[in-house]
Amino acid sequence: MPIRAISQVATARNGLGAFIVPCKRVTLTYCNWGGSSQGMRDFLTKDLKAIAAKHPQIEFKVMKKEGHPIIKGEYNNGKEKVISVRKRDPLWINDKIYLLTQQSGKKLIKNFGKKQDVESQNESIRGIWSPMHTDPSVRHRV
Amino acid sequence: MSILRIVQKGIRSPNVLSRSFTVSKQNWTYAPSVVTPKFIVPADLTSFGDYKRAGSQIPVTNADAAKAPGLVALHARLQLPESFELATLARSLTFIAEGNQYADNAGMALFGKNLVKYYVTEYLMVHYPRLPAVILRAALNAYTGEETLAQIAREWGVEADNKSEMEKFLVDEPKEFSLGRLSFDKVDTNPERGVTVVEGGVNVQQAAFASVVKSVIAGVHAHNGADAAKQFIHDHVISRHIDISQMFQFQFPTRELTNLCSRQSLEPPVARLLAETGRLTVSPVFVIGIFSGSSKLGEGQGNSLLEAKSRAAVNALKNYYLYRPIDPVVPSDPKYDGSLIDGSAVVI
Amino acid sequence: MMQRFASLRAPVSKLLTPRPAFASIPRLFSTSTISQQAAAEPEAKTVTDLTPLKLSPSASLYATIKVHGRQFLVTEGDIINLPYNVKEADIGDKLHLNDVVTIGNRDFTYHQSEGISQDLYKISCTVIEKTKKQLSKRIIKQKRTREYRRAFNKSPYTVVRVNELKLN
Amino acid sequence: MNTRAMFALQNVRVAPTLTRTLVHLHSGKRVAGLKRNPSEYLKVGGYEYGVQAENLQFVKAFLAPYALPDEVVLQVLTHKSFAHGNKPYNDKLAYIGSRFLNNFLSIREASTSSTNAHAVNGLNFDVLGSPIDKSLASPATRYLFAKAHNLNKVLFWAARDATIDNPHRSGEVKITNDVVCALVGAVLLQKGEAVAQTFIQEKYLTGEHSLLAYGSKCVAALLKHQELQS
Repeated sequence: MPIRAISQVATARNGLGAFIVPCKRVTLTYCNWGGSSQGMRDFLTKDLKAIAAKHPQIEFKVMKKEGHPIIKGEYNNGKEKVISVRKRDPLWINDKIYLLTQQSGKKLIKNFGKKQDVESQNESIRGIWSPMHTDPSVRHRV
Repeated sequence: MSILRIVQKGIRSPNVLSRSFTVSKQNWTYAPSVVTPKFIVPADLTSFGDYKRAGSQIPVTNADAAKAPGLVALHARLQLPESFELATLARSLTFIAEGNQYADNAGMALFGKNLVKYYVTEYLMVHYPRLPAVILRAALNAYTGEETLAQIAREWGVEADNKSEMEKFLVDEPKEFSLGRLSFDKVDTNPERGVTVVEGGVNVQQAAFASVVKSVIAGVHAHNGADAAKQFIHDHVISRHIDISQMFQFQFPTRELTNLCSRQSLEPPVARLLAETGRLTVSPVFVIGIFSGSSKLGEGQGNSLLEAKSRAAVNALKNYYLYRPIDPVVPSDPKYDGSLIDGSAVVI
Repeated sequence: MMQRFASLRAPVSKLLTPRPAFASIPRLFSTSTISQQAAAEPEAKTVTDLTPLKLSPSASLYATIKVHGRQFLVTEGDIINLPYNVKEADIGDKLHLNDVVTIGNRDFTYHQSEGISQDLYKISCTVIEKTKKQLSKRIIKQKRTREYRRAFNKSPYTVVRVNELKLN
Repeated sequence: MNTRAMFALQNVRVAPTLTRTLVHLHSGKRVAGLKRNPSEYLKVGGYEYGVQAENLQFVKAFLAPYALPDEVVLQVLTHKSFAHGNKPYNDKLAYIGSRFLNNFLSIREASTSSTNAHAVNGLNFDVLGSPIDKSLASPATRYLFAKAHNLNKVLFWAARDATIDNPHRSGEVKITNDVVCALVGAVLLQKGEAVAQTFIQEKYLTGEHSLLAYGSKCVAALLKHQELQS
């Protein structure tokens, strides 16, 4: 007759306690020959150092690779996000890198309704309404 | 994706005789079991400082570790203080294996395991002082089991070093880059894709990932002191979410409740019908309360009287076992005044 | 109700003194009572006593907070999806929420429609993600014409996690 | 109404107004349906269960300045197998005590000043997992330690098989280990961490009959055995 336990695995609540930046690596590729990489080459020579210094939690990896340039974000949940930066100027690339660093790697949601604006793992805080527990004098009668 | 076919014996129906399970795709199979460390034991067995590990492993230097971008980024991601050396972090990422070049984290992981188990047990004992021992163990396992710790390491962005030496050579990768990844012994031979070999009850990959978390905790204790380690455990382990109320499985809740009341010298529990509707319909609802003397212990609702009664008993049991004191203080806190132990029978 | 408050103020038991065996009154269903207590008259400047909220057996609190006029009912550990880009903050930044209308638990609720005094609580959250929704497409067309154009939108949103919710 | 519901209704009833005031406690041979006299069966090895001085004398002598309430000492000595778990038992005390003791020992071992080149900021993690580390945490060593301090003289537990004499097979070693850990747990929960640390240092790790002495004896025997085999 003893009580038995059902095993569980504790789930993460990033931001409660410690906060771990979800983006672990940003890879930038460029080509030394192609014109579509011109903006990327400018970005690498002028802006990258400052951005990398601003985000010490993220590893910035630069790869010479033929073809159009891309930037790729890798996340702690194992997902990747790739953005093509073909023929883009350094300012645009900067914006996209900022976007990658601020995301969590989750799939983008289509829309959330009014009920989904707060996601909770805790049990219902105010309980469930019950007709059995209302005062009998005000109870609805058929 | 390969399919692992498992035939379940004892089920006679031909439709369910063979069941197929898909197994998650993995790149490698695992080494049979974790390597056990060998020690150089000093003549005086209690001179703990003279114990050494057998083998010719060398320590990682901080200068080498600083050349590994993954390692530096991980250090920053975990918000470790400056005084936490990069070399220690590199050692935390070296799981015990045959032929390791650098010193491994076996001792650190054992140290960290003891720390994390103690602090989480203490937290649970104080915050849920009436939890039954089985549930306490299960809750501790939910926080500090290998599976959870391995998951924490993955969420930190720790990566396995699964590139072969040839691949590293071809991309001309500096040797130090490997220090930023978790190294453990994996057999490269791949007899069948998609099969996870777990022998001797040890999943080496999981053990390796879990060892990272334990070792980092040990490192925080070494470099930043006991209080910092405790804070680190609270931030990274105890801050996670478990639902203890869903961990209970009662076989005979009413009998359990009767036993509990007799242990606590309370009057025997009595079930009473509080409200009902539609008794003669297809969907009746009964609300039953369980009382000991004049105090209500629990309440449950159900479509039959029996169901409502047993739910009420489960509710009463959970109300008792999941009691939480207001503003509890843990024993490791200097403000602790020993008010934890109360007079109840089996609890403490 | 006052009687109940009084019983809740009983001193916390010390070493080896028997506690009530069943601490919390079982509630499967909502029995929440709304109590408009002190601070109803602002000019009186009475100090609001939230002792019942603090000493209530149902330990967890909730709060109704307002961000840019929008209300969210949150508990500790919850995620709030704010449907705009919080430009001033990056991920990892901590925000203090200071526009709170309601604080309560299962038994008691303290509500001030004009906002609760900031000395009474501490509610903060961490920005955990700044991202965008999926690309949405919409066709804009006028009646009885053949021309139409497509309007694309990727609206930004910010995800924050409530990491602290407590009464002072 | 179906029979199931009717059956349930019989159980759902108003509390009876009659209360039983007289209970007959039966002594002697067991008779089904009769309540046994507790003083007859709440007994192990001649010691009757309770907070009598003779039950607690050995543990109290060992505790000396770190006095614990009598009820707690009795709880430390009671295993969950005793009286079908209806008396306060030491399961959870032993659990937290064992965690604390293991943690304390590993910190103590690692922070001894070291000659090891692999030490991290002075902490020699390489001692963990070694024979002495394992020996200090093993029930066999703690059993020898408890025996030297008479901690296992009075234990309230029900043996699986009373005919087995060997303590390793009868379960006595494991039960004694629980008592050794539960003592630490009780001191920890009653007096806090700082006192528990000095308690272990003073009572467990110093002196001729300390845990360290028995631990190293066990390791020496083990090493000798391994030498002979090789």
